[in-house]
Amino acid sequence: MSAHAESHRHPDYLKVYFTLVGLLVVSVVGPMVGIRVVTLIAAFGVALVKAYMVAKNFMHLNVEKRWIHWALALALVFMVLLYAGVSPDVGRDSGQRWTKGAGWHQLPPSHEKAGAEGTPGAPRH
Amino acid sequence: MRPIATTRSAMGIPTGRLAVWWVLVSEIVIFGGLLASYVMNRIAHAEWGAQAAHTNTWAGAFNTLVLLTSSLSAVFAHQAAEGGDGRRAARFLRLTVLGGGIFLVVKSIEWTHEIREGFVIQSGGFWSYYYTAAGLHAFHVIAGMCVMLWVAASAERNQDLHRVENVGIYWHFVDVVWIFLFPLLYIAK
Amino acid sequence: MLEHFNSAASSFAGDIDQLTWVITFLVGFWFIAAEVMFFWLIWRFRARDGVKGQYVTGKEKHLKRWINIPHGIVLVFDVVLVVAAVRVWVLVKQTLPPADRTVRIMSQQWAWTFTDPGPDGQLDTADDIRTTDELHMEVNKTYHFTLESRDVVHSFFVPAFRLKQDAMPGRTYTGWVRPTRTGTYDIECTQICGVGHGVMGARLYVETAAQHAAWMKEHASENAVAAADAAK
Amino acid sequence: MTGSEMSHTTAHAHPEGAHDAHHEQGWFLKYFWSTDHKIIGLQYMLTGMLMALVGAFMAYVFRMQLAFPGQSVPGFGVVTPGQYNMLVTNHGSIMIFWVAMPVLIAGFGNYLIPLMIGADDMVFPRLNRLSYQLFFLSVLVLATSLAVQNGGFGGAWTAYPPLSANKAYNLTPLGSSLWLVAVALEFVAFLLGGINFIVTSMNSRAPGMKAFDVPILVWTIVIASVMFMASVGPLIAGAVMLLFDQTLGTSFFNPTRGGDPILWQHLFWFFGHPEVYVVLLPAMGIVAEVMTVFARKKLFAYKTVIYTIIGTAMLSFFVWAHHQFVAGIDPRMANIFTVTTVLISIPIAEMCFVYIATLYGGSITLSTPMLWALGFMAEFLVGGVTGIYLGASGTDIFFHDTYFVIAHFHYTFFPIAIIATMSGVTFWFPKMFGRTMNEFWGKVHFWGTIIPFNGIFIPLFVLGAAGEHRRIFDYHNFPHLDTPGLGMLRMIATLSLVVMLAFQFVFIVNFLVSMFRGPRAPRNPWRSNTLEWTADSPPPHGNWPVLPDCHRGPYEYSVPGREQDFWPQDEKA
Repeated sequence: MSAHAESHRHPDYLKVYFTLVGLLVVSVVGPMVGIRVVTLIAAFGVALVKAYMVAKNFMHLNVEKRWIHWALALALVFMVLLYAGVSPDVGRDSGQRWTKGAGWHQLPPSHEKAGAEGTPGAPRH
Repeated sequence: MRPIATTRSAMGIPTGRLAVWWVLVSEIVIFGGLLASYVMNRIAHAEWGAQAAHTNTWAGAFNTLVLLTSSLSAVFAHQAAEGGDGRRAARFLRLTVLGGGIFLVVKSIEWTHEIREGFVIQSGGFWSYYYTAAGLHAFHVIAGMCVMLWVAASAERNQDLHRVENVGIYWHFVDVVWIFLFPLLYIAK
Repeated sequence: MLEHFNSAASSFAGDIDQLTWVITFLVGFWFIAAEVMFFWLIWRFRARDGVKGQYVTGKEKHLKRWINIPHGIVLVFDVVLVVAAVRVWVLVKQTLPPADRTVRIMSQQWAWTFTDPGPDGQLDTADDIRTTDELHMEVNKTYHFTLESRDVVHSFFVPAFRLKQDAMPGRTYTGWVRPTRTGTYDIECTQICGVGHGVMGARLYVETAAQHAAWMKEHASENAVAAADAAK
Repeated sequence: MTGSEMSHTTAHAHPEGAHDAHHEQGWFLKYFWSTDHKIIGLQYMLTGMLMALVGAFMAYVFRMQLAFPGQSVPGFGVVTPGQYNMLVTNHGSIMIFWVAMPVLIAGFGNYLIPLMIGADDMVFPRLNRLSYQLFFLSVLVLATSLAVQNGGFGGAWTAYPPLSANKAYNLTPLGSSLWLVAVALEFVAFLLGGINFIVTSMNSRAPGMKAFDVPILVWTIVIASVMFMASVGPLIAGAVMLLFDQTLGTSFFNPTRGGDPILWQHLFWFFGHPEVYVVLLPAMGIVAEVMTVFARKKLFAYKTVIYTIIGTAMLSFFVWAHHQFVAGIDPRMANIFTVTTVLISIPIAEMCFVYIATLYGGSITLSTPMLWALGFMAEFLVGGVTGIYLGASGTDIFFHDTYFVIAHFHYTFFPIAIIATMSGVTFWFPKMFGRTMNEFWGKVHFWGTIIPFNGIFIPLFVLGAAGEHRRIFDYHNFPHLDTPGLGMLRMIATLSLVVMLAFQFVFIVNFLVSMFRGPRAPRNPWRSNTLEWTADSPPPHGNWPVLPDCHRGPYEYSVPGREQDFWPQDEKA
């Protein structure tokens, strides 16, 4: 039933696939260099490229109606908005006239006592 | 077998595919909300890096490869369905399901190891997000596999071949989510 | 409006009362204008025999004016409103005038604990005065307060001060207030905090310098006794 | 495939007898397993209205406790503090999630969207049925949460952690988790329903119906569904996180172990504020339909209305933190959110102006649906302007979490969930049941609701200005609030509530009697334009023997040069 005017425009999926695998190798090997900038680019920059390639070629966004792009982009924009509105509170140790307490930077698990104060199940006095 | 309403297409996109796009909009904000929360916490908690070091990058990378491959077979299924070859499409769909299965097996082995080492969901902020995000993703993988088996069953009889593309779009989205989860949970250390 | 029910007992209470009036005039104007217009139209265009409705699309310039001009004025009112509101907000929540004294406010299910620095003016010394559900302040002194919570979210609200701030567990918040009128006032917890939320009140005593000194002296001797006990 | 779908396809070929075959299926299959959008719409609507009675009973109990503290409430008994918290929490949750949402969006949406756009059903009838079943399940889970050991959840509908996350703090280990599960299930039900509404309205419009020929109500429900979909995601993720905090002991919101409770507040209000507009927009849609019909007027500036709806919808995503001004967010952020909050008055004011302007030049009949629609406008304006006190950060310092807030949002939610709903129910009743409601008792119900409504909430504005804070079961512990004058105001509010609830029985009786005994309604009793009035009353399965075409916009009333003052959308030029 799907009207496929675009059926003759199938890209070479194998080529796309091997490019994706190549990028995967980059994103695993890149961080091994140990330079922070390289890690970030290899991990997240490459992830963006991979996601773009999957969306474009496998999900066929390249031949989809324009407004579908806008709907998906709008959802992403709202998430950026959420991040922008929330991170000034959650993503920082202190701000104007407030600071977070010791609990914010918790200790590694081995240092934690079972049933420490505030954990569910702790007996209340 | 279905209302006339379902066969109309005033927007020029088949009804099923249009619905899948809207499902993806809602999925973007579900994963978006979780990952945005994770990222802002991760940036604020430098100490989580030491925890993330305990994750198995190779398992994550292998799973990425598995999902990419299953995505490839999903587009082949779509191509076959477009050509009207339902049996071929069903075969590729089942191959995709197999990919999802391998993904889940690798994941469970990985989790078993981590839990044995004492890193459970209660072991602190990083692990809470790690298990929740990956678990929510795995839940989507399972849901996609179930739908795909159902679609494959009807595609085999050359019925409802348009569904092959629709379930494929969903599967690629699950793939895209993993493409972001992989660096977020495994690589950033 | 607010001053009718609660005396304005802090330096910024007057600003908030004034802002309330400003908003009342701004929105009151629109509210009355819209309701009058609305009911007048209902009355004016009630169904009458032989009179058909008019065909108006809303594109007519002379009619569209009736929407666009008020709309422009709303925008102007909005600007006034934002400026007035932000001015008060900055004064109460963003500026921090130098403090004469600092008190610590700790909230928990379902009580307030106030720590006054005592005669030496320093917190965390032996002469600190800790009180439960009772806060004593000296009039015309600028206070800083730090606000914390032991368990769940509480909210520190003194209607007479027009001051409210939630106490978030895991965070320490610093605020300020300058009491300007002596008297006894309510302190309320305005954030639901469990079964005892309804009993989580406290009393605020704003005292003259002499009264406050007397209160402090009384408690300083208590402290000395306690310290002596501890030494034994 | 159910039998209903089978018979349905043949209905298109349109031998008249095909509909009769449909009636042969069992009573259970017809009313509880149906995929027909009209049945599902009525299921949603009636479930929502029954839940409204539950929510109203809760309001009655806690208002009685406030007016006569400590005394036994007739029909309930003595209210303990824990029960009081449970009652206010569930009153809020029920009225928003189980009344406003199902009645306004799912009820009217399911019933009217296919009829208004000239389709025979929703595009995914079985998904639609699943949506209602999940919703019904959520009702059962919510009911269970009230009955379990230690009682129902009492941490407010906002469910701020750590109170909601830690059973040591809320003392309701089962109740709080079940409440959360019920809310999450309800979200999933509305996601499924929303996808159906959006896709149906986009794709299945009658031939000839362009985007700007669609009735405002369909527009508003679709935009509300999109908004719901785009805002609820983070809260679904948040609900999973909170559920894990409750049951597994994770530390997402636990401040002692690296979590941050304020994150939940953000996730909640990122959804919570758009949610206000999610329910407001369909109400505005109903009012637009009713007002144009009874003023015999074209909607003033149709396209402007659409643009203001979209503008409001977009802006409402930028304002959420005004619920958290004093909650410990960074005070610099509050300034940004004040600006965006006040900005939202621009599209909303425009929308109200346009609605008022629609009355200009009309020929207004004050029938019962019209009274409700006009009542909505008059009362909603109060809710709108009092919101400014709360959106302006400076005054919110005082008004936040006082009874002023309660009065404000009831002046928005009550017009939305009750007044606009009543307008819709009385307006479409002839279409839904094929019979006419009694006008006289309808007007008695209107005045018996609207006057006590103001009697309830005007005193609450005053109490809020006096600094009375929310969710307190007894004000004896606050000497400044425990005065005879304020006590009198509380009593006036409570007595008004009792009077208002008493008048609801007028509606219930009128509704039931009219449903079975009312005079038969013609197809188009209100001489209306939109397509649903061209179907039989009530429409059969499949709605029309031959689906209609669309030739013009929905509001062509009093067109010059025509004998009739209305011009149905399907009439050929």
